[in-house]
Amino acid sequence: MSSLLHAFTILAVSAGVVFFIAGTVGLVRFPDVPTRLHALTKADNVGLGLVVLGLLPYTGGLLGASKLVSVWLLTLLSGAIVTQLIARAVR
Amino acid sequence: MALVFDIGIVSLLIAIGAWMIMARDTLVAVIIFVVYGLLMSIAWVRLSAVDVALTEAAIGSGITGMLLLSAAARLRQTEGAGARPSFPVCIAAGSLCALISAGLAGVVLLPADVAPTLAPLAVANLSDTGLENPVAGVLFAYRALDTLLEKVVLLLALLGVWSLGSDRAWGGAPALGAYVPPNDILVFFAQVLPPIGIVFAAYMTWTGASHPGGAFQGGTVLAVMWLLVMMAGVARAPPISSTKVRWLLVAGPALFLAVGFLGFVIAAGFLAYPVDYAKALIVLIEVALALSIGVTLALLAAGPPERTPQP
Amino acid sequence: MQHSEWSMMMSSFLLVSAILVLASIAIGLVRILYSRQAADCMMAAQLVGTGGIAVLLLVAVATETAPTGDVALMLALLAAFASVAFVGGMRGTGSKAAEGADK
Amino acid sequence: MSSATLFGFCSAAIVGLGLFGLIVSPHPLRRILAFNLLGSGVFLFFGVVARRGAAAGLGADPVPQALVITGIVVAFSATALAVALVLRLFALTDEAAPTSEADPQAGAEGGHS
Repeated sequence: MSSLLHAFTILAVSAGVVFFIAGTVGLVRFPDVPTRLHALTKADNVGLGLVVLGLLPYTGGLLGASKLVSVWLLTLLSGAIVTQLIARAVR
Repeated sequence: MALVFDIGIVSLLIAIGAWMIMARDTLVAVIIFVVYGLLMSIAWVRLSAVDVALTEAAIGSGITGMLLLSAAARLRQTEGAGARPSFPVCIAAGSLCALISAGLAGVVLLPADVAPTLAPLAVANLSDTGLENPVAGVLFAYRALDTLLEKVVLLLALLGVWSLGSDRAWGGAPALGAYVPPNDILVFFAQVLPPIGIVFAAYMTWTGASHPGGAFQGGTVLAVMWLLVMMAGVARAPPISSTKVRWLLVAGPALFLAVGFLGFVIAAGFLAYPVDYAKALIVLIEVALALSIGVTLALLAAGPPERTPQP
Repeated sequence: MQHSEWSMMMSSFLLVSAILVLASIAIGLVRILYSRQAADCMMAAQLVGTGGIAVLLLVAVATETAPTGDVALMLALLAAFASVAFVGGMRGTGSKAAEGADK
Repeated sequence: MSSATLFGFCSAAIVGLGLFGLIVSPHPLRRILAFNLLGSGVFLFFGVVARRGAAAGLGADPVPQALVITGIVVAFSATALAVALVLRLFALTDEAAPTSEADPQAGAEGGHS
């Protein structure tokens, strides 16, 4: 059981890191503000979600796990709203 | 491998600090300051100081950043006023500061043979307070006088800020809403986030007795949520002459002081707690303090009154 | 024996992941804050908030420090607030500066 | 090298940087910013002392931690007061050039009016 869980964590966290790196590549390479905003929030939020998913087996209990999931949900919410705010500010 | 990570975060912190000093634009410098505070809380976690990490994230970056940012936005026109000192002066100042840094680094390199610590003492007496978080024990039991006086300092600072308003505006409200032009998304955000924040603040205050957290962190989250609501224009800033606001401001310190004097009657002396009720009293003080800290910090960040009071 | 080997490997893996995310935050920050456009600077809190939480969680699990879910929640809340303050600060009075920077 | 030593070097560097910024920055707001940086370096130094005092099953000595928490809150209140002073100063002197020599005069003027 444990090696299967380890494999799951390694898989999810690696995927998360790839999304973070992809987000940064997008941030560096994309030509204008809306596309960069897109790269930053979408990729990083997926990256954080995957990292949280991968770390869930280590949280030691339902409370810790739900805390991590709510961190991710909160980031999603604020990411969506802040993106709108920034995009309107430049329009 | 942990050391490699530490080297990474330390060099990032130093680079960001240097960048903040050198940045040409004050607004950008303030943004870098906020980023620095967020990263600094990771450094505090690495130093096993989770209580401090929470405080740094909340106060060090969040509310200080908002305060400095609104000031920088207002002083936009004065940007570029004054010139950097001449090159030789910069060199002299730079070498002086490098010398001080080297001295401090020397102190770090040559530690005492036995690191001074009060941790065993703090843990040994913790059971008398009924708390499980040693930092809360220090703040509210061993050094309660410091914490009480700190609350008084906060109130004095608020009095100082208020007295900097113009004579016409005395008794009026701070003009916080003017800083962000409100729009529907911001209003939505200011309606969705505060309930979450208030639950989290209550949790922080409650959990502070046994886990990292406490009245400071909880109060700061309350302050931040209130500031968000005021910035979005969902609720206006209260006039500083409001009796309700003033009661909230003094509730925490007053209760703390009352419990302190009660100590003469029911315990060993000023700010001493009876062993049986220590935890209950401390949690009660923390709840009142969290409310007062929230109101005080938010009003400190909102600044002096600027709207003339309505009759 | 095998268990400790696994956890050693896992801890190294998580730390390497944390370093990679930290590096990508650093590069992103340089890109954002050197930009001539004001809107790019407003993204800084979002970038460091999201990435910082990931770094924090990875490191806390890898080094088995105290549970840091609360710190992560605090960072998420405060990063959101800071982003709003950034938008206000860059836009509230700095409209002409922002326009100037857009060119 | 232990990670506490590493953070100790970091605190030394940040204190130096903050002090440098405090001396060379022309704008009062930048000086407040630099002063906050300086303070955060000092706090970090306390954190290193706390980490080295880890004992009795704690990761760090709680007393310096409590000092730092108090310090952060007080630093914020001082910053708020300083920012209010600077804003008032600029409001009264109406875009007067805030060179370092003119500062005390401007302050005195503000006090009289």
